[in-house]
Amino acid sequence: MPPIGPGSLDYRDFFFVAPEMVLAVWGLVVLLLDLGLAKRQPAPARRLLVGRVALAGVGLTLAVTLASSLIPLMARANPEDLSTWFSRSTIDYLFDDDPSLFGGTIAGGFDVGVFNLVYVTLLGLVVWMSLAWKFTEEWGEYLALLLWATVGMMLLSAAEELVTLFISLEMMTICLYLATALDKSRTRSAEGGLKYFIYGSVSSALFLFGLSYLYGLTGSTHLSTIRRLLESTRVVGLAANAAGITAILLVLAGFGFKIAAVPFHQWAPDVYEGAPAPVAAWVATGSKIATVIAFMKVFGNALKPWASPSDHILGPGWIGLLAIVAAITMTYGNVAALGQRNLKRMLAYSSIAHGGYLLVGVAALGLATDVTRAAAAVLFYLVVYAFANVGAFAVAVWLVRDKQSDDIDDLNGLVRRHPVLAISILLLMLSLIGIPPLGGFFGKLYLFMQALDERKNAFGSISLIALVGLGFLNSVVSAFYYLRVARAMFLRQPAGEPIAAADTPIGLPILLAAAVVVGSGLSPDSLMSVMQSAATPMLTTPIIVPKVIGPAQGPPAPKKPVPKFEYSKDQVKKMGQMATGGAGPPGGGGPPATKGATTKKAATKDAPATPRKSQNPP
Amino acid sequence: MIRVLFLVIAVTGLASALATVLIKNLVRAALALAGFFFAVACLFVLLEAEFLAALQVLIYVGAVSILLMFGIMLTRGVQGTDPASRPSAWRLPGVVIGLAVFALLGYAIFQETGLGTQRAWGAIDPRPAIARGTVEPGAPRRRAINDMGKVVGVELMTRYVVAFELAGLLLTAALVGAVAVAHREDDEPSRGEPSRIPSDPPITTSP
Amino acid sequence: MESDIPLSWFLLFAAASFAIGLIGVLTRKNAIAVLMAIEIMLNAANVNLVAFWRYGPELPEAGPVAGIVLAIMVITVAAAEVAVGIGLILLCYRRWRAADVDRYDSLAG
Amino acid sequence: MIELLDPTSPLVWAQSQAVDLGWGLALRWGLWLVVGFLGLFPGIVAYMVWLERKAAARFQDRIGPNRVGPLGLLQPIADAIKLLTKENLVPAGADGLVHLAAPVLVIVSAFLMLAVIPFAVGMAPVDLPSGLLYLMAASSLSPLGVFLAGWSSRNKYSLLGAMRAVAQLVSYEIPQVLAVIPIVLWGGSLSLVAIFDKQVEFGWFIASPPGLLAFLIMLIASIAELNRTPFDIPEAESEIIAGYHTEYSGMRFGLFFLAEYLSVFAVGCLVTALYLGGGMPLPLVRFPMNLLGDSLPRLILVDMVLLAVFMFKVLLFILFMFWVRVTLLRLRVDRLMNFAWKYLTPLAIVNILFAGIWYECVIRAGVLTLGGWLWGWVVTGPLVVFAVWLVVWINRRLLLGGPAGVGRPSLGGTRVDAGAAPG
Repeated sequence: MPPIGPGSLDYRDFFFVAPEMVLAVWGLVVLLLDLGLAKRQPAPARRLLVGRVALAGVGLTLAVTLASSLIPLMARANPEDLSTWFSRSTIDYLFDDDPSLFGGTIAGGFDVGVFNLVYVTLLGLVVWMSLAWKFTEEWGEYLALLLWATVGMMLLSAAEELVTLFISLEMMTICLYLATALDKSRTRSAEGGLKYFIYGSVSSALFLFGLSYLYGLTGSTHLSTIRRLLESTRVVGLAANAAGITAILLVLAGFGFKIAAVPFHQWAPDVYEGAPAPVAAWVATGSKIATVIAFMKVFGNALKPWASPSDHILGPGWIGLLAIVAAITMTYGNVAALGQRNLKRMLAYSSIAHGGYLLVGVAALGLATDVTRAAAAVLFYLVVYAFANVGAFAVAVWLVRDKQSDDIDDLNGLVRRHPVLAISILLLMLSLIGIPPLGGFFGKLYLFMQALDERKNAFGSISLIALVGLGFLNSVVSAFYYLRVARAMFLRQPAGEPIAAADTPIGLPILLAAAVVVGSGLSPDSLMSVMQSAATPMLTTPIIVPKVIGPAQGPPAPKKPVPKFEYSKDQVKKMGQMATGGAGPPGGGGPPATKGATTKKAATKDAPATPRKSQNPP
Repeated sequence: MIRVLFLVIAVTGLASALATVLIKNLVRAALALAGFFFAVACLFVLLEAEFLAALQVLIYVGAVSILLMFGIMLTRGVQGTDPASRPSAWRLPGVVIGLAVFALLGYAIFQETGLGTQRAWGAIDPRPAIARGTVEPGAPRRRAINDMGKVVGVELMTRYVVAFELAGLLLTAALVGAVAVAHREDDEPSRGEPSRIPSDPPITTSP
Repeated sequence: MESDIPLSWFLLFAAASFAIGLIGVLTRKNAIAVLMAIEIMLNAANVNLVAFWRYGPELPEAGPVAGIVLAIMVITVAAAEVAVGIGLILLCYRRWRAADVDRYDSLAG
Repeated sequence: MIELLDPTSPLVWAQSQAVDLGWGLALRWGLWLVVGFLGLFPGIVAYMVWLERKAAARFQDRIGPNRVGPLGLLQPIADAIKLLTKENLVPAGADGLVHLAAPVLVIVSAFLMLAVIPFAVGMAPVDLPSGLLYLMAASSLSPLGVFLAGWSSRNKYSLLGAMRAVAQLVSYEIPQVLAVIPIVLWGGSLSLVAIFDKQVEFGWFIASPPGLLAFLIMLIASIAELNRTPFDIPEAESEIIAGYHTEYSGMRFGLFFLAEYLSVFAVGCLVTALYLGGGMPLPLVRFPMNLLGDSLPRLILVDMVLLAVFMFKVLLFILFMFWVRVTLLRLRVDRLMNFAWKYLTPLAIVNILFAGIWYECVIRAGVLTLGGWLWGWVVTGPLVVFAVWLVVWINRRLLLGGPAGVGRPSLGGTRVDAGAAPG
């Protein structure tokens, strides 16, 4: 029996999940500080102290995230620079372009680094916003839950494998359910939390059942393996595969719930309204980014072969489903938002609508020939949307803090008192509509262009063109309700007591969000290029060679002239197709396990095959 | 023989599941749920995953059922019945949807022919027995693992280490959050009094 | 061994209990009953996972116990969900003195 | 034929971790349950009760049962007949079905626990590869039974008792499980047989500071799990009549009674098998096991020694329980909870770390050496003592140091205001 050596786990892999680890530990620190040392302090001082410590933790995580994504880049650029700090083997490890960690369960590529940065920045804004006023007694728990939810998000967008994906999805949502209900002075918060919980857990159950079918169909939980297997099998069309359709429907339902796509959207308005405004901001932005990325990975990578097996967009394949859902979602969201006077509720419906636009992007991804561009368009949209929405929720924080309500009418005449902020808010709203030259415009532009570019088949293009047309129409509709905010700020007279000045926790997110929106509008290409480099590792398929578990350390066992795993010819052929993505039988039928090797990237256009990790010994 | 065993367990399990869904008395429903959990654990044993069966009993029957019972005790009359419960408008559509889902799933199961090297789901062929060592070459089908605890442990500490740690964090978060959410503040009313928390003003929607 | 149980039997059991759970979610009003129905659905998925693990192929890169590990994670998540659910239900119960989902109606529109 | 496969493949490695599981196992299991159910367990319990009554009488300067048979030895049989012939009363308004199911659940839990105990070589009724986990699972059934018993009786004392019982059982389950983890770590397996084998090689597990601490935690938690004094809050006669089984009579009460004593016996067996080296008579010596050869007579001889020693240890454990029962007073509910959560649980968690250190010092080497063993003591002993001191200190100083002067309950007694005069 081989001993269980520590070598089967590469400890260096933890380097790439350092931000998550810091954040997780910091959540505990904040919690213990609040319950322990800060207990004796008077309540306001305690709040401030704990909040600042949490912010410091976010700052630390930001630094760690930067380090953990920059050091590999440096190692790749000039390995000698690092030789003072790291050993040769570590540099080799870092130099390797291999994006997958822990036997392929987690990705550690550029995409993860970029989105970790986005999450941590947004989290910083959300935590800062929370400092604006007192809305919960359970302050330490609240902050810890926010931080932990972020850990879930970061890992969700890094997961390459269904077990990790499922658990991080749950981590994210369970923390958010709880955070939603923490405002105990309002009954709506409790109700929102419970509704979120019930809808969310039902959707996880559906999602999980879909995953179980996916596992049953393919025998693996790794996204790349699933994809390879589906690609190697001649897909006749999903109609012939009812289990496949069922799996897709269930997984789609799960994701649909989380991003509030239409048949599953009922929770969103209630939760946004009920939750404390910063939590609502985090539900609307962070969880949406993470879910959409996971969505893209599962559908755009693992299930890509099932996107549109026949030449027919509405034919059997998930693109048709997605197109229909996208169309209904954006229309419903925009129409329902028209009637809202409450800012948070309006934002909720508008975020449903934005979910619809994003689904157009994901649908285009299924049909795309240039996958990275399609994915980059979605990512671009996500980032701009997220920043604009965080800014908009900061306005909600402002209203709630001063007026204890969040009606849009409370913004009346804001431009007289706070011209800078009013203009910033205007910019955010314009960006959310998609007015040039702001970031939102380019987001929509890229998204729709991508959908229009697909010329794979005629019917598909026509449907996507129709979707894009609907999207434009919807953007026009959305102008009405977004501009209602602008009208209140600029054209109405202030009624009643004016709104008090915004201090840093409110002003900073608004200004920063406006800056991002304007900046991404001024030079969309640079952001787009970053997103493209992020999309490349996200959707290319790493080939996972089984990781050695067992006698991994010590001298290699003396080569016994043994082992031939003898398959019948037929099976060798089949497995070869599986292992190489249909590129023919493997050379010489060598043993499937290469010692220490973890992954090798599939040959893509711009990613040449890189040397395997352990083949360059120190 | 083993098929009969399966059928007995399956029928018991489904009956308990139905009872859980149908019985009005919540404590009895929770008891039926515990029965369902136990039946599922028995199925795990039939699937030669007795490690998981033990986990299932330990966590579901030992902890989750108890937690649910506490929840029932704390939220309604001690005997668990609620006279105020009204019939749901969703009853008929709910049942129809459920049956439709079952029909779809059943169709999917029997229609699935297997991708790649895999067998059809509806195939009736014996699984490889739990043989120690003997592996028929050329059959990439799974054999059972007997010392599951060890194998799962190693897997959790190598390949799935992130998921494992995250599960720990998730439990911590759930514990902390549930306590924070559920603990009673001093100014809250005790049982029987109306809530003193003012209800929020109605939400305005323009026509 | 002719008397072995076919895979489809396990799958049918799982499908049936999933459907029952879904019916429960859709028809029950009491939040705790809904929670119990959700647990049934999660368990159904677990039966699927373990059955697929047992009857499935051995893919070298999938790991020896992928289905089992996912099932363990599901059990963990289910335990956490029950704790959270009971906490939230208690919170709402104190506000409304009722545990029925359709009584919670301060949010609408 | 396993050699035919690539030895580095995880699948092959997984396959090689084999202990057989199959119909033979099921058969042994069934046999064990039948034998145990019909004769062995009721007999053991009957004479445990007799022993307890005798022992308690001695402690209290009485004589105890002495009327039925010599030394009252037939008393348990008379009691059993009485219980069997008494009428089963089900209170009006009680939930009949659940009322019946509850004691059954409790007794089944106790029975199932005993099925994996390795009494001697080849004498584990069932050797499950994850036997310890199975054992924990079986013992976790009983809170459900207790709860249902209390709920179904429709009696407020029953319900109170049940709520108390479940809170207590669930709380003390945590240190109990945590205290087992060092053993799993050292034994390298969840199988109790494998754990026994490891103890043959490396000495009793209690003969190490972390093992000792784990044993103590396990002991205290077990007393609480068994609802015995000083943790008998769920059935405190002076407060809530008889707790959850107030409304039970006749044989149903008999089942609860049986389950309670059987659990004591089962926990005694468990503790013996896990910490006290099973049937090994001496801590660091392989004594009867080195006599083991291929011949059957030798096996029988060794097994007799092992079984006798095992039963002696269990007897000592049981007597200890009786002693505790007549000596200590009942705790208050809040102190009980405090003790589980603030003392036992943290200690048990820290102890896992110490167990790891002990593993590195002693067991990693693969063979027991006196030097390694002593080194392990030198390293972990002070750590354990320090940890115990630290936990007590934190609880006394930090957690109780709240607003000045207000006495908060702790295990160590209610604090008295400095100025307040005693009495």
